[in-house]
Amino acid sequence: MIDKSFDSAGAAVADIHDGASVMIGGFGTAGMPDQLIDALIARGVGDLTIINNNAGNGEQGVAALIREGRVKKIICSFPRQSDSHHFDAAYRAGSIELELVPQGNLAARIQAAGAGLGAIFTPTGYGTLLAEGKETREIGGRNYVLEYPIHADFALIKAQQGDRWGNLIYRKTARNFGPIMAMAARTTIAQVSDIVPLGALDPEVIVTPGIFVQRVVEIGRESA
Amino acid sequence: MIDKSFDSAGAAVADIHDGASVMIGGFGTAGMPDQLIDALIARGVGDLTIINNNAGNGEQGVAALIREGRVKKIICSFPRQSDSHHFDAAYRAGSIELELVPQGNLAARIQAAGAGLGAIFTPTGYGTLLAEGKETREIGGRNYVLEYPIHADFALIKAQQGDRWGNLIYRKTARNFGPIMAMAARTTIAQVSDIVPLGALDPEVIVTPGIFVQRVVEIGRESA
Amino acid sequence: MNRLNRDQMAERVARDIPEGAYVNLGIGLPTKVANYLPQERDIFLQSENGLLGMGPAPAAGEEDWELINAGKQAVTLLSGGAFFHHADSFAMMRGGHLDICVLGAFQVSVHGDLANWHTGESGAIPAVGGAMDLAIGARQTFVMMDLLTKSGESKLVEACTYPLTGLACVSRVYSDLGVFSVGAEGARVIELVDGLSLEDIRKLTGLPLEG
Amino acid sequence: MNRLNRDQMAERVARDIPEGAYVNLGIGLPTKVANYLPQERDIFLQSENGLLGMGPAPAAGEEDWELINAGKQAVTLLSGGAFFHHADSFAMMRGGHLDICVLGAFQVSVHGDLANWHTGESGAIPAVGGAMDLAIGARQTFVMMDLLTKSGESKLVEACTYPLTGLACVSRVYSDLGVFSVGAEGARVIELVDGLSLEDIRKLTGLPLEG
Repeated sequence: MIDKSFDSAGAAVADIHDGASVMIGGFGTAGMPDQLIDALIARGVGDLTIINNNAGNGEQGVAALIREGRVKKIICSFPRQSDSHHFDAAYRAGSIELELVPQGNLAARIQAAGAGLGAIFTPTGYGTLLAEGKETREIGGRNYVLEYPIHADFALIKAQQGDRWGNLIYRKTARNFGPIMAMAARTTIAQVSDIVPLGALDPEVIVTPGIFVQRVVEIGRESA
Repeated sequence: MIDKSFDSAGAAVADIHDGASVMIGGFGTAGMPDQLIDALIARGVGDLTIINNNAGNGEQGVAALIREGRVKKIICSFPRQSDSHHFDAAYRAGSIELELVPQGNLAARIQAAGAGLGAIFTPTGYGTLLAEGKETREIGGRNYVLEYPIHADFALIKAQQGDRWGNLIYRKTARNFGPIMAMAARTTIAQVSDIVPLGALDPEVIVTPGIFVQRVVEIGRESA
Repeated sequence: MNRLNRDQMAERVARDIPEGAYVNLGIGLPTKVANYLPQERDIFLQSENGLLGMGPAPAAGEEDWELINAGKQAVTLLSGGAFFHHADSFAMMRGGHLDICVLGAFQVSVHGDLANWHTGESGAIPAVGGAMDLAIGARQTFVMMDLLTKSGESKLVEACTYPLTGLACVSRVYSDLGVFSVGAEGARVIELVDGLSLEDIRKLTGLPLEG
Repeated sequence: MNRLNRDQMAERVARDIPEGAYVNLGIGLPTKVANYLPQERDIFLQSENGLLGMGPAPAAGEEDWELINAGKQAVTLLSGGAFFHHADSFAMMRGGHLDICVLGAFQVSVHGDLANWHTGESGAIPAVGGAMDLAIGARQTFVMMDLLTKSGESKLVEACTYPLTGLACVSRVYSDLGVFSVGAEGARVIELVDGLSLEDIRKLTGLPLEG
């Protein structure tokens, strides 16, 4: 019997190693897998490459990882926010590397990784600083930039419900990067509000089929 | 008030013109929009480029379009079937052009069109007849073939339920190409078993948001 | 002269958004446009973080922090709205499915080039978000901005000096002083606020604008 | 010699599919493998047309023609299964998420090249379906075939003469006469049916096979 559920966030992240690349779901705080990130901080590993839309808000989640000095590089679209002071400080101190990616290229590169593409010609960024040095091509009268897939060793995501086969459904705009990151990482770890019995999720409404999810941890609604 | 529902299949396809490119959903007969195809046949236009996984089975759907001589070119992955005699005859007579595309490249090229990519490096077909003459590239130690998006003037698809804004849900494996074709065509026409009131479809389970659908026709369960 | 305030600018943009349009209002100032869309028109607001059919802000105390917009503000979903993941959301933009997006800007060139993501100052922390995708993806990109900087320089320019967001992507500029079309043919005046002449606007912008 | 029939071949393949594997059984002969997967093992069968967790054929009269497999046969869905669209389905294959696929073949080379989609005969109507995607996408591609053609030629070959489906993609060949590994190191015999010697198989295949 296959049971992908783990008893604790700590157990679920126990093999994330120094130097790992880690995708982290969430847009702002919606869909941020806080308990998994806390467990990752508690593990004490560093030199991480983090892929997230933002570079942390306030004191939680990605911000806390940066505050604790665990992040070597961040790949994101929107690092600068009113409460991104931990990133700002690290960036100004030169202690964190930033790869700034337009959000649509970020999503498309993650999706390309999950789908096994080698590279994509994307319309976004052509003629801007963010395409400097990159291969470009005119196709059908429009200009495109060649961008490569973003793979990761791990993805930490948050979903609403999961089952022991790893099937997931999400809640409202907390869905955001979860489904595509699950497809792009070698090991996807989902924190969910509830683990439900196999068959409880309607096969028509499962957003992430279990093939893309290796571990599921129930966090509960109150603490999530 | 926006109401994308049409009274009849005939009215919904009334502007499909000679020479149009038309994506048609379905894998085998599952998800085949038979009533829309019948209406298209009744319109009498020809020189069509059809994009479908197959090249028609038996006497219905795509097979009937081919039988009636309406198809100039078909882009598909699996034309040869036990009951694909209308395609077989047209192909042998040289009266239909075939672009044979591996099924994953077909899906990826349709998805690329919907997503606005200029081209993709895809792993499938490298070193085979189906990549002859195409640009290839080694990326990260693996070989890829450059493939271009497939756009269409129209997509004819079949869904289970729709609403007046064009939101759709599908049924079982009849989903197949519907969601990605809806994204890749300029005008997407969906035949549905039921048009339901706005708000009846749970926003978490809508598979194709209405932005990708221009027309919805209720066919009813019996005849569908 | 009858300079428009921000709400009046938003109202002016809203007037040009037709029924049935799929629209993204970016973040910041353009989100005000939503307040002026007539209730009787079905207009579909998209937010990059995965929703279509965005409704107004919830009542205080009713916020659901898993139902937010691109500016991370709590919003609601209209009946008929839908949720989807990030790749599908950006496919809507980049695949040309959005009719209109409305963005703020540092500068817009007469040919429709847009600069709105980066001041180019050394030491500034850059952040682009979805701006580049929206700018080049939507069928029409409207810019909403004050026409002049605080120090009186025109933000409608012959060529942008700030780092670009996208090339030849803006079609209209809605400003506090007037509405302009921009593009391959250059810039033209569509309308000016009461009390401002074509001569005045040429002086303010330094551009040989025509009506 | 104890030549395996098709059901025995299917049973032999099934023995090598571990619990938890995500597996695609293509169309035709390999679909028989499903009949021999032990009930007590959770094994996830994927079908290219958009389902994961495929169950056995329904009882006669219970067919739902919107619940079919890649071979267009009526199937069922296990509890815990899911439906998805074609791009996601092929992402499962091409993105390396499937552990194993099992395909038929016209020829397999000792280096793992596969030919299974086209005889190359002029006038033949070619059809590829998902074969090329599966062959190069799954982490392991198993081939299930008779080792010899009807006229006695080996289908395990030094180099394929039929048009290729994929290069260096097959890792194992399950045949009526034995099981072989193929790949960068060339072909090796894993097991032979009772009554067949290494010498015999070398003669039959014309290949310098080792055990």
